[in-house]
Parts: sequence; structure tokens; C-alpha cells
Amino acid sequence: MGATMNAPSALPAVPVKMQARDVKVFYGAKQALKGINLDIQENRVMALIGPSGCGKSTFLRCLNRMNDTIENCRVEGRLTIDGDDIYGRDIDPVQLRARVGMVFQKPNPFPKSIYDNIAYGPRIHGMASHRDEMDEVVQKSLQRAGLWNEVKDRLREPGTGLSGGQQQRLCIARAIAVSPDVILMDEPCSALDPIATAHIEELIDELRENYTIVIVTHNMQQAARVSQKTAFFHLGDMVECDDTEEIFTNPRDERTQGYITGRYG
Amino acid sequence: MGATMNAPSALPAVPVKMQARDVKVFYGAKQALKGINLDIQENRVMALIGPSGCGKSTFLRCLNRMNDTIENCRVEGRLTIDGDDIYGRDIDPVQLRARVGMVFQKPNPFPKSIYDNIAYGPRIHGMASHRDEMDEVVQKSLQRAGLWNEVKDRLREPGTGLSGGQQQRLCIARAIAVSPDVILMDEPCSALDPIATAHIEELIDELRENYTIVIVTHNMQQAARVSQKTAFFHLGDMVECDDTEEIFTNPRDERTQGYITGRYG
Amino acid sequence: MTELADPDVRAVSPARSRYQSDEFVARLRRRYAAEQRFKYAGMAAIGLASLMLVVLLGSIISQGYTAFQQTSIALDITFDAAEIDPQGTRNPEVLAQANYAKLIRDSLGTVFPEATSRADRRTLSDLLSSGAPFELAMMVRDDPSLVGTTKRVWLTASDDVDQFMKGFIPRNVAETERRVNDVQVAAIDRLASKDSIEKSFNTTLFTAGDSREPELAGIWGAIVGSFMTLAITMALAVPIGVSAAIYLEEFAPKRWWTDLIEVNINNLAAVPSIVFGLLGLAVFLNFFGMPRSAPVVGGVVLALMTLPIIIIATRAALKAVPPSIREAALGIGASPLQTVLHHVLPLAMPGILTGTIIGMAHALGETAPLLMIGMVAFIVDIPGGFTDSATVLPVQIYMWADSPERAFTERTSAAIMILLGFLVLMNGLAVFLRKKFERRW
Amino acid sequence: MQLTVLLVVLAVLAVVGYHLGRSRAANAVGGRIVQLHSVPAYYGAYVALWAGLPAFLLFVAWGVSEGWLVMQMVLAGLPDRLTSVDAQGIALLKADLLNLAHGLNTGRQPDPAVVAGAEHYNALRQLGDWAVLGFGSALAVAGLWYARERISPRMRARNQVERVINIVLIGCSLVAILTTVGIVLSLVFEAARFFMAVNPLEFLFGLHWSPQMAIRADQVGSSGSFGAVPLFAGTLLITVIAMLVAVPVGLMAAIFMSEYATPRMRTALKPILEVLAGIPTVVYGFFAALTMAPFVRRIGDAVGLDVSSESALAAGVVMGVMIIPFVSSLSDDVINAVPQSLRDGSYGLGATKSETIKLVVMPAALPGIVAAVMLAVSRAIGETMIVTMAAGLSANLTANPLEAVTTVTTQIATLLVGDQEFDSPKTLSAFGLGLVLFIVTLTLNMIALRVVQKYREKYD
Amino acid sequence: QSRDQIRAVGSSTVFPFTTAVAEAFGKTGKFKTPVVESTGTGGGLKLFCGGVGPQHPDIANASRRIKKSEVDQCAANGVAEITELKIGFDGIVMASSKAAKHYDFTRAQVWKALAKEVPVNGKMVANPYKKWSDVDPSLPNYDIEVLGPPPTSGTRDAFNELMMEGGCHQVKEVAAILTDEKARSKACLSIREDGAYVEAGENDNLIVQKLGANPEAFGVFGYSFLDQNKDKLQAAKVDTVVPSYELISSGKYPVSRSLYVYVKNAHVGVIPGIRELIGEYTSERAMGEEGYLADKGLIALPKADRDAARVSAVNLSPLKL
Ligand SMILES: Nc1ncnc2c1ncn2[C@@H]1O[C@H](COP(=O)(O)OP(=O)(O)OP(=O)(O)O)[C@@H](O)[C@H]1O
Ligand SMILES: Nc1ncnc2c1ncn2[C@@H]1O[C@H](COP(=O)(O)OP(=O)(O)OP(=O)(O)O)[C@@H](O)[C@H]1O
Ligand SMILES: [Mg+2]
Ligand SMILES: [Mg+2]
Ligand SMILES: O=P([O-])([O-])[O-]
Repeated sequence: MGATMNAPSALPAVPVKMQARDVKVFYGAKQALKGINLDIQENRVMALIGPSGCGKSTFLRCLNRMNDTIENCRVEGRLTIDGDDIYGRDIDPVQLRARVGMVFQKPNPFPKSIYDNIAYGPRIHGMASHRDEMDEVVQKSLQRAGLWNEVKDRLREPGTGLSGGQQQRLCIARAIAVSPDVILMDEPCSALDPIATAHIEELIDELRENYTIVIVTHNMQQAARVSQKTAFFHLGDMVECDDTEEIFTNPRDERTQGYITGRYG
Repeated sequence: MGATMNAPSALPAVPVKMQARDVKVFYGAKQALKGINLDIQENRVMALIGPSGCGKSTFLRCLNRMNDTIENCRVEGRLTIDGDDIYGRDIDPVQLRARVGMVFQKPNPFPKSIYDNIAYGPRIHGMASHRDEMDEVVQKSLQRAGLWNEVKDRLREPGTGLSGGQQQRLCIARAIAVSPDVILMDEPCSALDPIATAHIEELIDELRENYTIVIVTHNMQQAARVSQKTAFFHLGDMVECDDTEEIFTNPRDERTQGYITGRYG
Repeated sequence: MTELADPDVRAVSPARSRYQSDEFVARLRRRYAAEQRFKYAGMAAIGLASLMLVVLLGSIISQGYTAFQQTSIALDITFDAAEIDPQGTRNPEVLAQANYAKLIRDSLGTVFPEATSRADRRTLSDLLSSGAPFELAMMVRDDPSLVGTTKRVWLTASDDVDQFMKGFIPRNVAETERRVNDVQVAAIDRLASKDSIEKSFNTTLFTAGDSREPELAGIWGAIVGSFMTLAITMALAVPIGVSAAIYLEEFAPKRWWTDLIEVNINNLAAVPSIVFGLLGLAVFLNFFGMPRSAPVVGGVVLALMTLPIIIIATRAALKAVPPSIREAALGIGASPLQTVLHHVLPLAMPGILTGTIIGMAHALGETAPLLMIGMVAFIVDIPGGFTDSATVLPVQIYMWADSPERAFTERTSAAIMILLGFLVLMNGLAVFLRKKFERRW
Repeated sequence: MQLTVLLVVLAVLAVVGYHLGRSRAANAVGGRIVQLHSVPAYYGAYVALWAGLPAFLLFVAWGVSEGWLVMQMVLAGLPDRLTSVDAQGIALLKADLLNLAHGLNTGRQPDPAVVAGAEHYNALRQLGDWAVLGFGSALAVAGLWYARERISPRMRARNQVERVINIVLIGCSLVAILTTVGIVLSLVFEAARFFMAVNPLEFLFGLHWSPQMAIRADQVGSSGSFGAVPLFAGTLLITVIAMLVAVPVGLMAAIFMSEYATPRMRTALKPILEVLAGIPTVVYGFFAALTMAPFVRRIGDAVGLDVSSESALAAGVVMGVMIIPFVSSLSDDVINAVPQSLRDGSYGLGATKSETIKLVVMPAALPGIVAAVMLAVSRAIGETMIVTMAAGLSANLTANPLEAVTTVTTQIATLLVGDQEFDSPKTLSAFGLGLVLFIVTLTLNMIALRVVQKYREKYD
Repeated sequence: QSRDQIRAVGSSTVFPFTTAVAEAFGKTGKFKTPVVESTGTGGGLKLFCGGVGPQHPDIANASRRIKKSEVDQCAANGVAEITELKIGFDGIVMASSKAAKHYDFTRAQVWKALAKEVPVNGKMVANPYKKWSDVDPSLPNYDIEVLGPPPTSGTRDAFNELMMEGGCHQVKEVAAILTDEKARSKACLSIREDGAYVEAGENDNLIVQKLGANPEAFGVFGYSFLDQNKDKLQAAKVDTVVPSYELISSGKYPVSRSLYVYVKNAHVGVIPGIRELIGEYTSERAMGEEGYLADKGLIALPKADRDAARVSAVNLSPLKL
């Protein structure tokens, strides 16, 4: 089927929040990214699409230096946020990660209560000094992630006891609780049902006003619905990046065309 | 958007492979399923849809007694396969699980090599006596799951080093390697890109000739594309089960209607 | 569609620069300071533990290394045929019965002709170990043609001479305050001037069984005993412990009686080891009539003692294996047992090995329970089987540590070094295995 | 010899049986294994068990009873004049027979009838061994054949095999229970005698421990008071000190090894620390008594504290060092087993490494860490030598770590290895102490289990 | 099972001597070297009296004489005939590090320093003395700290009886205050428990080494440890007698006790070598004044006693208490 987009097209020029220049990533000897150049605009949603294993997650993890935790992972090239080199001396990975939040592909709630899962980030960043404030942050975050009604009576139960979709929403709530500048989402809706997905998509749309969002998705419709820019990755290359409408209606590269049309054209 | 279905509608009467009668499941005191009645027809694909936490996974896990492994889980009612009581004395849960394979929501490869991940099932079931045979089984399974080309040069590397989508396809390959009668899939494509998804959907279509398939999905389009029967679950109830076309075009229950139309109508 | 009409959204999302605000940076600095402190605490912990180890090992080695040398004295021994074998039969029985001590006395008499009094002669023969005549007997037994010849032979010196040579008995104190009297000191000096007294590698320590004479004492018997005992312990404790842990963690229904077993196992870990000795005495010796001092009984008792350690460690390791792995295996038709054997156990192996090592290390170093079953004993003969009387390394160490003879002090430390050598060997094997099994997922 | 052969035969037959069973099961359904009740490996195991197990049980039974059986037969064959003596005489006669049968020279002229008996004994044993070899092999072959014949697609091989395996596994778990029963039995009778001599209330609540009781009738006893409170208090004090050393150091070491150190460093550090657990306690005892205690005392003198030359502190600290590996190695394993995804989740929120460890990794690893700490506590309670050598044996009731105290286990060991007397309360008090310690730790463990069960959280 | 190896159990004090004999006996090559266990006197006698047969030991070492109750227990278990061999003396010495000043004691001083209660102004009061000089101004100005065996040790028994009781009798006030025999005896034998007397376990080497670390302390242990550490330790004279080999042997040194070996007659001839072993034990080259046991620290009996032991060993004359 064609891309049924409900996102606005042809945006005016906006400041660039993050920038990648010739970013190469290696896992040991294996090269996963082959020189990515990409501008991520402020207050926009950027979707990363591409076949499995093409390096979307890898790129995403470069943006907040989560790759640092992988033993044999090496990053080359230049990545900036607000003009500061992400891998430079001036930027501290912890601070960076607070500014650039992340939701992972597999839901990974902490083995703590639902409440503590959410409160974890605000607590370490000293965002709520009182019990009440914290309660409010938790409630707000859960509400925005559309989980509040389901869990409000069991905030003290472990987060690991939730269903797969609930777990993922919990992780989203956890990420937005620290109100980062940029939110990276690695297939955040892959475990969600349509209602929850719609909820998250709405949330993304809403967050865009204040935040910059990068989302990896396999769902073309989703990419079309939520993003203003879309980048297509293929075998470690960034093949094409353009306005979402442009990509879905008028891809320039034939690989992009092949992918987004697939059998769905 | 409306359900764009490409599946045949109005099937002739076919033998019933598995049957659920008044199946109730409890987690401790909490009731997760409230009396499910469902017929799963042979050589058909049955899709289970419904909002997150409604009990789809729970029901799926009843079908191959994976619920046995959950400490405080209790199953009531009658479930049969080929007329044999699944929870009866004659059926060995181990053998049952070989007959009723399963692909889980979160990819869970063994921390072994890719080859050994696939070969494990055939090996314990004594399905391949020679090295060559085993190689063939592995290759076939990986090919059918659409992973062969990506991993054929790294069969000896650990399965956990694959990307999320690759891992899920590995799990699918692992499940079909033991050629079960019924395959249960719990959101098998949630981590996959469209091409891989298409590949798996094709595979499902292909497998249907010999196997019976039950698939949990949040993707309406997918349900519409691959299944012949669709059951809608809601809050532990099976609200409605019918031919897929029927469900998507003409749902009888308003909850079904509300769900499948959502904002997609 | 759920409505999220929240006009107050911005309230929870403060100014976007908050992560660059001075407040945050200051806080971050504090957090990093905490991070550094935490890391240093970790390093300090490692450092402290290593330091303790170094201190302990240092003191052991500095006290014990001298034991690897032993003083011997060279004497020209005349293997007088008339004395050894008057009939000339060369019958081994006769050869063994001869008075070799007299040969030594005679030889000493020629070296120190001035020593004529009985007391002096006695004093001089005390330079040599009481085992020296047996050394001569062995020589003659091995080579009867020696009879009738004169030969310079190296004989083991007595422990006092040995300690004197090593400087543990001071020379410059009053004669009454040292166990080597002036006559002996003069004799040692004379021998030294003729290169007839020297230190060489102490093979006895590694080849002999126990002895009351430090210079004749060795730990081979204890090593063999330890090996046999530990073999039994390992053969019982590891399979039983791992099986029990598997049962409790993977198969047992959670009932009151599994709780009981669990509590019970934790409790056994706190039972003083000597009580296991009492158990061994009451059950294995008195009830089953098994032999005293036997490695088989010691092994069983130590196995019971280490069992809880292995079970607890194994259970912790099994618990750490994620359930998704079990589901994956069960989902393709592996039986619960196959699931455990093929997937869970290999993943839990590092933890199991750790438990085994710690348990075995404990068993290897344990003395108290063996006291009750008769393994704290003076045993000279090297055990030849699991039911022979035997002792083990820590017991040997314990007994030597309690011996009055000064020369046992260094031997105690040497024995500890050897025990630790075995421990390191065992650990090495475990490290190898652990590395093989370890992976993060 | 014959028995070794039998074991080898059994092993071989079991292996053969396994393969026969597997292939027969597969053949029975023409290779369509889905039609089997169980997977083929279970049919193999079923046959192997039938082949090996009955014969092995026979082997064990014979091994256990052989000596006794044969001896009874030999005694029955001896003339009355030899056997119609009291039990002691029979014991001596048996010793004589055995010595002769083993060809020992006892240094006295043996009775010809006894010599004949000894020969009879040897002959019977030979015969018995051969019989067991033959019969055992036959039994194994029969079992193999029987099981093979019984294989059919509907046979519930898995259930049968698993029942056997389950029984074996339960048996292994029961070893722990049996051990406890054995310990209780070996303590309870003597303990009962002790409590008949000493009022249990006085024992449990008495504040004074001084078993300086006369051990000889002709010796006039001095004080004999058996108030166990100082011992338990001392145990508590020393255990707490040891834990204060071992838990922080061990846990921090574990964290450093699993989170900060490079993998190579970790593989080196871990076994190095484990050496600490293997150093014989005598060594620690000497170290505590001769290095640590004077050191503590010097420090104390320097700051003007009155430190006993045998202080609980010295013993406790050294004991803590000894059990560091219990905490560090086991915790390191469980920390290492915490999935990386949890760490990623925390880092992704802008947590530092130490925050991640403290707030996410530790809670996830808590059940295992608790197990490790409990093990360490147990080890501390059970340790005797260090306390004996460094903290002395005087039972002071004090919470001051600079004074000398003693522990329950130290007292038990001292009482049991020292001069004893059959029915002196002094000796018997060791059993009383053992029993009460057993009950106390059991109670503590019960409480601990409840607590742990309440707070145990699952994660994946 | 059968047994071809002699088994001995018992006192840790006698252990070094029996093992030395066992080793020498084993070296003759006719019999296996006996197994000697160190279980403590009481524990050894308990095993010894357990019964007759190969599972029970043949010989018991004792650092005190066997008690009537133990003989009865033996008899009840069928161990009717026991041969008693007195093998020598063990002197119990009080010594300190060479680094300290040398002092000598009377038993009365030792008692006053260590007793639980001492007479002060005509009353028995809890021991008030903190320093030796409090006991007697001629003694050093050191804190009273004596490292000695615990109440479970045979050495402690002997120390109690010979040093403490002996010292107590020298203090006349005690008899004056406590007229009741039993109370007096109790007062005489009670050792203070306030830390001045340190129960230091059974390991005498440890005491010796602790003295090195703590020069103001005195240690109580067996003569053989003094003999081996002459360069480090100085022994106090007790009642003006030096604990030397000769003076202990002659019985002049007041704090010495006899050591015994008990043989199970029923086993002689059944377990090979017992007769030969005790022959070796009582031989002059072993227990004689210049025998190898003397070298190990055993103090030889007077000639007559040695001869008597030799006769007992040959005749196996059963013990009668
Ligand atoms: N830790 C790792 N070690 C080695 N190779 C890795 C690792 N993580 C990813 N890879 C490889 O790097 C490539 C890119 O992986 P990445 O996870 O970025 O893919 P992706 O685009 O996110 O795929 P998916 O959509 O399936 O999640 C893949 O070939 C993958 O196998
Ligand atoms: N092990 C468990 N213990 C207790 N409650 C559970 C357990 N597993 C699931 N539940 C609860 O049972 C209900 C049904 O869960 P289930 O996993 O079947 O939902 P689902 O339909 O598969 O949801 P999703 O689409 O999010 O995976 C949920 O409310 C869930 O919280
Ligand atoms: Mg990915
Ligand atoms: Mg689900
Ligand atoms: O071990 P002893 O009985 O001599 O103290």
C-alpha cells in the first residue's frame, strides 16, 4: 500500500540540533556504519528506516554514546550536538545522555517497582526535591506514555510483571520523565498494540514542540505519520535523507524506492 | 485507514486442529482469561488481536503448555489438539511443544553460535543423523526465515551478536527447524523491517499448506494480510472470532469495531 | 483514542537548557566525584584484599623458603665387613640388622680424634640425624658391594645443626641457651673448613611421610592423603550438590518442604565444621563401622561440609540465568531436563565453578572435623588406598605448627606454601573452565 | 577385581542400551518421531536405566553386606568351643579370622580351626564376587532386553525416566536433610544428658560461662557455670566485625572486578582473591595472634585506649579477610549475570556508572548477593581456629571489640579436643552448645528466608 | 576389617613421645609404623575404652592417671585388662621473653596473682592485683598477664593442682578464713577470669611466639618448648628451683607431672607388634636418661621406676585401681 501520511510536508529551514559527519562505526573488525552524514533538526522528528541489520540502532546509539558500553565498538568521524563535539573532551557522556534520552528496542524495565522505574531518572538528576513533586513527575510521565490508567493502582508492584506492551510504555515514560532535549527511540512501538501506538505517536507529535526526536521504525506508516524527516539506511550507508513526504512519494535512490515500495507499493 | 486485506474470505469448512473450551487462566488470584472458546482450524492462520494486556500471549502459551513454567499460573477448562486433551495424561508436554512450536515476543536466541541455535531442536529430536543432513536443515530453516544471506558466512558466531530483527528471524528459523504441526507466533514481526516482515508473511503463507499457525499481532494490516481467521481479545475475553475479512469489514461487536477502526478507520 | 489534553505539559519539561545549567553542571561534578570515590573504593577493596594476601604470603614465604634446603655432612665411612656382615653371606636381613650407627661413630672418631669422652662422642654423633644410620643401611641394601670399602658419603645432619647452619640458632649466646653446644659448634666449623658440611635441596620434604625428626619429615604422605580425601569430596559434593541445587531451583514445587530444605541447607553452612566431625564419628565410624583415619571417611565428612556451599552457590548461579533462555528451549520441545543440561547449566557454570572452588578450598584447608575421625594423627606410611590411614596437608601443618622443634617452624610454612600451590593449581583449572563458560547476554 | 569388571560391564551395557532404545523408538514409528509419546532420547535413557540400575543396586547391596554375610557364614561353620563365648570374645575371634585371612602375622600360634575358618572366609568371598559378577551381568542383559521389548510409540518413556531422575535429584537434596538428622542425632543424646545436669534456663540465659569444672573425682572442682549468653554475644560480636570487613571489601571488590576491571584483569583478580579462602586457618590464626593483635594493641595504646592483647577486633578483622572471597567471588558471578540491557537502560537516562551499579545492578543481583553474604556469615560463625588463637577463650560478656571474647564454635572445639570425660557437664556442654547453636542459626535462617522471599524480585 | 597397624590415641602432651617411639619401632622394618592420634587424654581414653576389636585403639596416651570411672567404663565395654606404663615426667614452666627482666616466683605469689579471690585484710575478695608489684613489691612492675592453657587441657589441670593449690597452701590466711575444706579447695583452684590469665589454647608454640610479641607477659607450657627455645625464653624459678632437666627428673621442681601409656591387653597377639612396641618404649635407649625421648623433651623417670615400667611391659600386669 502507499504511504498514507498525515504529517506536514515541506518545512521551513530550522536550526540543526545534531549533526553527523562521516561517522564510521566498527564492531571489532566489522564495519557497521560506513560514513554517515546527517543533520537532525531541532523540534523535528527524524525517522530512521531501513532493512534489518543496516545500522539504524548502531547510529542511534552513537548519538548518545551508548556505544561506549559495547566492548569492541569504535566510532570514527564527527558528531555534534548544538555544535559541540559529542565525542569531544568537553562533552561528558553522562550529561549527554541526560540531554539525549533513549528508549530501547527490547523493553528493559528495572527490577524495581513501577514507581521507582519512573522516579529513577529524576532522582539521579535531582529533579524533584519533594515526595509530592516526584509523585507528580511520575504521574505525568505515566499519563503521557498512556500507562497511567493501567498501573495507577499498582505503582508499587515490580515493573517486570507488566505485559510486553506495558513494559515498553513504562520505558518510554521513564525516558520522558527526565525531560531530555533529544529523545532517541529504537522501535518504541514494536511491542505495542494500535491503541497504545497511536497514543505514543500522539505523544511524539506533542513532544516535538519542545524536543528533538529520532525514531527508528520498521513501520513505514508510522514513519510517515510521525516524522518530518526520514533517513533511509542500507547496509551501513545512509542512502537518502529528506522530508518525509519527499522520501515516501518521490525517493531519489532506487534502493529507497525498492524498500519503501516493497510489496507494499 | 481501512483494513487492506489480501487474504481469501469465506473458507470452506476445514477440520479443527486445536480447540479451546471455556479456558480460564489465573495468575495467582488474578484472572487473565475469563473462559475462552475458540476453534483453530487446520492449515489455516489464526490471528489473535487485541489491546495490550488483554491475554493474547497468555492464551497462546496455553496452547503448548508453556504456562506450566510459570509458578503461580493455573489453567482451567479444556484444550485439545487433534481431539487429544492437551492437559491430559496421554500428552507429554515436551512432545506437545515439539508439535506446537513457539516464537516469542522478545527474541531469545541461545547464547550459542547461530548454527547451534538452529541445530539444537533437530539434534534433541534426533532429526538429523549426519553432519550433512544437519547442515541442510540449518540452511533450509535460515533460508525460509530469510536470514540465510545475512549470516551464511558467520554461522559460528554467537546468535546474540545479531541485530534485533536478525535475532527474531533466528528464533523463527529455530522454531521451524523442528517442523512442528502448529506454530505459535507471539508478535513475530514486531522487531522486523518491512522486507523481513514480508518475507516472514510469505513464509507463513507457505507454511500454512502443511502447518497450522496462530499468530499474535498488533498490526492490523498484518492480521488482515496473513490470516484467514481472526480472534479479538479484550480484557481476558474472546469477544469475537470470525473469518478475517468478516472481522475487518463487518465486526459484530462494538468493542471489536472500536479497536480495529481506532484512528485507522 | 485516549485523549491527552494536558495544558500543563511544559510544567514537567523545564527549560531545555537545564542539562547545561550551572546547577546541573555543579551537580554533575558532585556525581562524578561520587563516581570517582566509588571506583576508588572498589580499587581500595581490591588493593586491601591483595595487600592482605601479599602480607600473608610474604610472611609464609619468608619463613618457609629455608625449608627447601637441608644441611648434610660428608663423612668417610668405612663399611667394615666384620661389623656389617661378619659371616659374609650378604643376606639382606643381616645387612639390615647391622649397627650402622657404630660406623658413623667410628668415622666421626677419626675426624675428631680429640673427642674421647663418652659425652663428647655422644655430642658429636648428635650432629647427624638419627636417620643417618638408616641412610647407610639403604645404601648397603641397594649396593651390597659397598661392604668392605671406604667411601665419602653425604649424610643428613640433625635438625639442630641444620637450624644452626641456617642461622636460626644464634652462635653468640651463652652455650646453655642454645641447642648446639660449643663442642658441636667447633665441630661444625671444622667440617665447614673442609667443605664437608653444606646445604642442598631438601628432597626429603617432598618424598617422605611424616616424622618426629624435622630433618626426616616430609609431606608426601599428607599430599597423597589430601589428594585421596579431596577426590572423594569432589566426587561426592559436586554431583550431589549440583543435582540438589538443580532440583531445588528448577524442578521442586514451591512447597513448605522445599522451603524446609532450603532453610536447612543454609543452616548447614553455619554448622561449625567440628560438628561434621562428630557426625562422621557417630554415623560413619560407629554406625557403619568404617575405618578410622581413612581418606574415604574424611572425604565423605568434608563433602557433607562443602555441600551447602556448593548448593547455595549453584542455586544463585542458576537463578541468574534469564527465564527467556528456558522458554526458548522448552518452546522447541526440549524437556525440562534437557533445558537444564543443555542451556541453563552451561550458563550457570561459572557460578558453579566458583562455588566448587570455594568449597574445595575450604575442604582443602580444614582440620577440625578430621580430628573427630582420627585423621589428626601421626602417620609415617604413605597411604596406598582410600581406606588406609592417612592424614592431609592442613592437618600436617597443624601438627607441625604445634611441635616444639624449632626446625618444624620453617617446615610448617613450607607445607603451607605447597598447600597453596595446590590451591593455585586448582584455581587455575577453574579459571580456565570459567573462562570457557562465561558470557554476558 | 570382579566388582570392577562388573562396573565396566554395566557402563558398557548402559551405553549400548541407550543407543538401542533410541533407534528402536525411532524405528517403531518409521522415523516420524512426532508420533512418539516422548522424544527418542528418553527411550534410550529408559533402556539404559533398565540395563544399568538394577544391577548397580545389586552391586551396591553386595558391596555393603558382603563382609558381614560371609563372616556370619564362616562363624556358623566354626566349632562351638570357639563361638560359644561372649560378645567380646566374638569380636576378638573375628579380628583373628580377618587377620589370618589377610595373611597377617599376629605373633602367636593360631588355632587350626581358626586357620581353616580364615581359608573358608577367603574362599567364600571369592565365590561371592564371581557370583555377583555373573548374576549382575545377567541382570543387566535381562533388563536391557526387557526394556527394549517394552518400547512402543505410546509408552511414556519420559515420565518413567524423569521419575527416576527426579528420585535421584530428590535423593541428592535429601542428603542435606539426612545430614541435619545425623547432626541432630549425634548431638541430641549427649545434649540431653547435659541439660539434665545443667538447668537449660541457666544455660540459655546465664551471663557467666566458666566451665572450670573438676574433671576428676579426686580433684576439687572450681567454678562451673554454664551461662551461654557471653558465647553467643561473642559470636555475634566477632561475626559482625568480620562482616564489616568482608562485606564492604568483598562487595566493592566484586563490583570493581565485574564493572570496572578489564576482562583480563578480572580473570586474574578473581582467583587471586580466592586464594584467601584456601589459606589454612592455622595461618590466619598465627597472623591474627602475632601480627594483627599486637598491631591493634599498639594503635590502641597510641590513642590511649586500653586494648587487650587478645582482642575481638583482631580476630574479627582477620576472619573478615579470610571470607572476602566468599562475598567477592560469588557476588561477582551474579553481578556479571545481570543483563546488559538493564545497564543500558540506566545509562540511557544519564546515570553514571556508579549510580547504575548502586541503583540498578545491585538490586537486580540482590538475591545472589544475599546468598553470598549468608554463606559468609555462616563461615564466620563456623570458624574456630582464628578465634582460638587470637581472641582467646575467655568468655567476657562485652560489646567492646577491644576486649577478648570467645565464640560458641571455639568453645565446642576446645571442649571436644581437650581433656574430656564421659559424663562431666564440661564435656557434654559442647553438645549442648552445638545443639543450641544449630537451633539458633536455624531460626535465623528461617527468618532470613521469609525476608528474602518477600523482597525477591524477578527480572529478565 | 582386619588391622595390621597398631593404633594409639590420647594426650597431646604424650603425643610427641609416642610418635617418636612409633617411628623408631617402624624403622626396624618388622611391623608397620603405628598410627598415633592426638585426641586429648579424655578423648583418647574414651575411644580406648570403647571396646575390644580392630575398630578400637590398642594404646592410650595420658597426661594424667586414668580415673576410676574410666576404668569402670572400660570394664563395662569388655576392656577388662589394661597395662599401665608410666613413661616419664613433664615439667610445667613459667617463662617470659628474654627481652624482659628476669624474675622468680614462689608458688604463693603466682597463686595470689592468678587466683580468683585472694585474702585481703582477713576476707576473701575478688583479686585486686593489677601488677605483679601489687602482689609483692619485689616483683616487676608489669601488668599481670599470664598466657596459659584452657580448662580443657591436661596441662591446666596439672598447673591448677601443683602450682595453684600448692601456692594456696603456702598462703596461711586462706586456711584461716576458709575453714570448710571444700570451700577452701575451691578458692585455691579458681583462676581469675578478668583477663589477667589468658586462656591461649592448646598450641604452645603460639604462647611462645606471643611472649616474643608481648615481653611483659608470662607463659605457662611444657618443658620441651622451653628446651627448644632456650635462646628466646627465660624460665622463672619456682620456689627457688630452676626448671632444668635434672631438677625436674629428681622431683625437686615442684610443678611437674607424670605421663602414662595404657595398653589394651586383649589386643596383644591379635594386633601384631604391640608387645614389641611397648618393649621399645620402655627400653633404655628410648626412655632412658640419654634416650631419644629425653631429646624430645621427656624427662626421664628415676632408674627404679624405669625398671618397673619395663617389667610391666613384659608381664602385661593388669592395672588395679
Ligand atoms: N555488539 C555487536 N557486535 C558485533 N556486531 C554487531 C553488534 N551489534 C550489532 N552488530 C552488527 O552490526 C550491524 C548493524 O546492527 P544494528 O543493530 O545497528 O542493526 P539495525 O539496523 O538496528 O537492525 P534491526 O532493525 O534488526 O534492529 C548488524 O550486522 C549487526 O549484526
Ligand atoms: N507472570 C505473570 N504474573 C502475573 N500477571 C501476569 C503474568 N503474565 C501476564 N500477566 C498479566 O496478565 C494479563 C495478560 O497478559 P498477556 O501477557 O497475556 O497480555 P498480552 O495480550 O500478550 O499483551 P501484550 O500485547 O502487551 O503482549 C496482563 O494484565 C498481565 O499484566
Ligand atoms: Mg536495531
Ligand atoms: Mg503479549
Ligand atoms: O592433651 P592433654 O590431655 O595432654 O592436655
